[in-house]
Amino acid sequence: MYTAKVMDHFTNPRNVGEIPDADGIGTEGNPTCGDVMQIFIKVKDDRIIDVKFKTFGCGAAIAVSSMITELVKGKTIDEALAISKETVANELGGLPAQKMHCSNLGADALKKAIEDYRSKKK
Amino acid sequence: MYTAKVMDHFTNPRNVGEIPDADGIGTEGNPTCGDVMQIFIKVKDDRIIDVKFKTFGCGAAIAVSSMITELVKGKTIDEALAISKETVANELGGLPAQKMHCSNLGADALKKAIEDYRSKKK
Amino acid sequence: MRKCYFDHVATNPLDRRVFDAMTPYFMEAFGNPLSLYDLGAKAKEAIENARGQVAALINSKASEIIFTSSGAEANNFALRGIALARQHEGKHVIVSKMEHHSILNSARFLEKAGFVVTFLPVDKHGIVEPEIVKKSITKETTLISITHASSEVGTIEPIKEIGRIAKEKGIIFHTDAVAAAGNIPVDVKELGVDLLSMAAHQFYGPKGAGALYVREGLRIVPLIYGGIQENGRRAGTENVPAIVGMGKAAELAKDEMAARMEQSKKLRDKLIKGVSGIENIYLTGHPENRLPAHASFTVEFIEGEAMLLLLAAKGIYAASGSACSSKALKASPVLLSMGVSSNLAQGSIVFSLGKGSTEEDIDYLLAEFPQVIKRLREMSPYAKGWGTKGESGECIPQK
Amino acid sequence: MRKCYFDHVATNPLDRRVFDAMTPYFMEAFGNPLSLYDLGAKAKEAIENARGQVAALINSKASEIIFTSSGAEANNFALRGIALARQHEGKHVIVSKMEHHSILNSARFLEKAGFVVTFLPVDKHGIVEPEIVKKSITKETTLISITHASSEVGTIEPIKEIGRIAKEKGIIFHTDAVAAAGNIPVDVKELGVDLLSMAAHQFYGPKGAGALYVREGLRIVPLIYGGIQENGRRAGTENVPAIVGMGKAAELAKDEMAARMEQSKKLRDKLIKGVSGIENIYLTGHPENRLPAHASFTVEFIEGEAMLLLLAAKGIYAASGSACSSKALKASPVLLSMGVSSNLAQGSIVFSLGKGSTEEDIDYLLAEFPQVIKRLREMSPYAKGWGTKGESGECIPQK
Ligand SMILES: Cc1ncc(COP(=O)(O)O)c(C=O)c1O
Ligand SMILES: Cc1ncc(COP(=O)(O)O)c(C=O)c1O
Repeated sequence: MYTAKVMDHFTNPRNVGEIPDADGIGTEGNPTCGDVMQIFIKVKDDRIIDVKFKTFGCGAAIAVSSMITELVKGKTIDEALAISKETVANELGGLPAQKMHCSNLGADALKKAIEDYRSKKK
Repeated sequence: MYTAKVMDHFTNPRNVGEIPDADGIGTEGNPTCGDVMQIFIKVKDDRIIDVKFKTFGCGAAIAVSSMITELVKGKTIDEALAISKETVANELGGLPAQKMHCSNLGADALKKAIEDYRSKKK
Repeated sequence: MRKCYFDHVATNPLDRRVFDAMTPYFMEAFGNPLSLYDLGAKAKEAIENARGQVAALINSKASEIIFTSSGAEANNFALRGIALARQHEGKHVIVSKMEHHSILNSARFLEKAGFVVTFLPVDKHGIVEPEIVKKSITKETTLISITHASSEVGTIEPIKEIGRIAKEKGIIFHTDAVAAAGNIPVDVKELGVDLLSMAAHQFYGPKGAGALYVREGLRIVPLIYGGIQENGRRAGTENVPAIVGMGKAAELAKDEMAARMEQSKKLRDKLIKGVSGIENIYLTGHPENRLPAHASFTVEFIEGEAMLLLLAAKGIYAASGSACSSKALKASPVLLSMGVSSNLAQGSIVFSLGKGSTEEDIDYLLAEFPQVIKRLREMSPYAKGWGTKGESGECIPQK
Repeated sequence: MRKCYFDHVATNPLDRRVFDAMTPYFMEAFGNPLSLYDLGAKAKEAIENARGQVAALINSKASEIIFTSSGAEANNFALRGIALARQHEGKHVIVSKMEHHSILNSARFLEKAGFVVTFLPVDKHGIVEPEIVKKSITKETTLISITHASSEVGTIEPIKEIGRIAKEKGIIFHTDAVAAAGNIPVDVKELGVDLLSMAAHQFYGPKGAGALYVREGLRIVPLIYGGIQENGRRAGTENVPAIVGMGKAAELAKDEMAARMEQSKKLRDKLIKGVSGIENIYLTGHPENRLPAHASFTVEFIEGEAMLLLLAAKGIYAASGSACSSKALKASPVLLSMGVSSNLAQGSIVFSLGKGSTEEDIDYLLAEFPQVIKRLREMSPYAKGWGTKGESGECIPQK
């Protein structure tokens, strides 16, 4: 069902955890539907210098979370905002159709984290 | 489907043929339904001294015809009339349920042959 | 004793290669295709592979194949599934009198449910005339279902022509290709059909596996509701080994079709030629447009079941459409609809050859069959002819 | 790596003895049971023998068994066949919320066809209260269908008590015994049911074989129309090898039931005891009235599919009723109807043992499962609890 890449990120997820003094936190999803992602970012000079995640959800949700933290680390805020669901799915070698919609919440959680960071900065 | 006895009478039918100077001929059945039996009897001193049959029909119909000719040979008219469908079926070791009704016409054809004999005698 | 199985329209043995393809799925790769782990994925993959193989046999997309448990299920599904899905557009369905019971009785079920069904007549060769189909179409017609080939008389129907008419009129067109698929080339695009039924056991696949082709985008109401198997269109834990077997059998049928057809046709023609020499025997069905392995006759003055049994005693297996040989005790409605008289219909006999049939088998049949006929005619009160008609229309044997 | 198949409710491998019983019917005794010659008779005999074996498993007469292609087909057949046959007496049908999709979705089909369906609630253990069944009966009620045992939570329903109520009121009673038959004693007389569904693959028989028990004299409208197979009640060329396999599997299940049950129960109790030591994990279904091989849980703060995949990576095969693990992407309606909250339902996990399960398998599971839970909880934003409820009712992770 899942690609080898998905299984790799699911079984060996990168950047699991929280950032206690995060500059932004974003949460997306709903446990009653099965998937919730929480992304923590640390920003310096408009660049994401650290990122961690916590995820409640299926294999795809965990792999998506892991993948997006890898993609985003070291990127500028604008570069990070350009990452779409499709980018994440493609980087994972594809996701099953039914998982595209409900388990691919990484980009949304990231956007919320960036919003949180921006609202706090103001 | 058929008992060994039925198969024996079907594959080696007894008394097949016609009696040119028969004392009675009885026909029962309808080819559009699948089975027709014709029985020829020769009577002497109220006793059936010879009997032959011709049958259009399935294995059961042919076996029934053969069996009834065997049963009837040498019997008095009254004894012959006492032979029922059930007698024939039992002598054959049983017939499939659906064949009882439409292929077990021997007793009826025999009755008609006897009627024919009696009406000619008058 | 020589054994000649000439009843391939009834069913077929599994091809050894099909059996070998199936066996791993009974005890090793036994998983439920819905399961998420590797055992489930393996079963799922096997099904999808088979779907591709079946699709290739009829030139459809894999996604257009819905697996069923039999040809009869596929026919019920098609007829009722489309009639129900379209009932708001109209309630008129057209079938022919050549159809298999699974179509005819589904049609009768629809009648009870308030649909109007036209049962089209056929000509003496069992052909459904496209012009008659056209004339029977009304504003209410939503579905036409015509058999691709008859297993009883071998006739191949003008499906392409009827498909063109259906398309012109915007009517959904189903064909029961149970006797055709795997035995003659069947191409859903070329035929212009929207739905098509198949059964694996008709081409050396397993019993318990059938399929319905449903053209992409066509809505159909399920016959078996439940889980999301077959995209929610046919529920029940998939019969994985049987589906795998159907796929393999389809692949083999496709690869070997030309050779199988050529061989069958040669032997079949020899059979017909040989049998035609017997007195008072008639070929049924179309003389040319017929299944290549199919030879069917009516033999006058004797009855089919008796022929079957005497032939079987000689190791020759055949079928008959006589009343006594049908467990419903009715003469073949197909023969009657072709205008065969009901007493002649009792003498129906059908020989259907297979890929294992040989020239020697035919020689053996041609040696034995005339003797069987002779024996039964000697016993028949009609040996000299059907005689005169009695009051009730029955034949009175000549004295 | 050790392989522990703990998903016997999903499906089972064929028993080797069943496979051996089936094999002659693929290539040798391949005849069509309707054929009149010896090959047909042999197939017919094999089917009738299997019918007797299946009947013996549930204490019915052989003539009361109708073979189908699956449990789902048997359920569709029962529900729709009886509702239609009795529609002139009333159009109200009662089912429970514990039912399998093949019952629920057949019931919804009936609703569309103008029937009224009551979906009965259940208690926290998934029990359908007989008193509630009684209260829901109206003058229009013709059919009650309650599952014998739930494959999701293992609960065994009070079928006997409900049967008594149905009988008192003169209402036809069907039970879906797909998860029960072959695994626990099922006796149609004792249960007082009029119809009962089974599936062979649930007791080491083949996929593609199911059966519906229909009490003698009860009229049922066919689901699959066509020829006169199964006494005109279910058409289609019989899947002879699968039917033979179902018969053999039924015979073995009957003979070995006591031993299988005892062993399963012992291992299952060990499993439940071991797992119950983990924090925030709850048994689902009835603690005592449950299938002997069935252990099901909800694990708080993590999701079922992720558990399944990590367990599978350790060679442990299980099932889940979580939304993500269902291909319909909905959390198990059964769990929700038992009052399990929808976020907790995501942590559903089901272990079902089989006759090959061993003590060592349980030890292995008890060693690996807590680690899987720990790993996933470490990743979960809810590790410390579900947190507060947001406006839309979702859980907001604690900061
Ligand atoms: C309780 C119950 N009913 C019905 C079914 C459907 O059976 P099948 O998938 O064999 O058609 C199942 C399947 O597991 C089941 O558990
Ligand atoms: C033309 C045709 N349609 C349908 C069927 C039904 O197929 P099955 O018996 O496999 O369900 C048959 C069976 O031989 C057939 O010949």
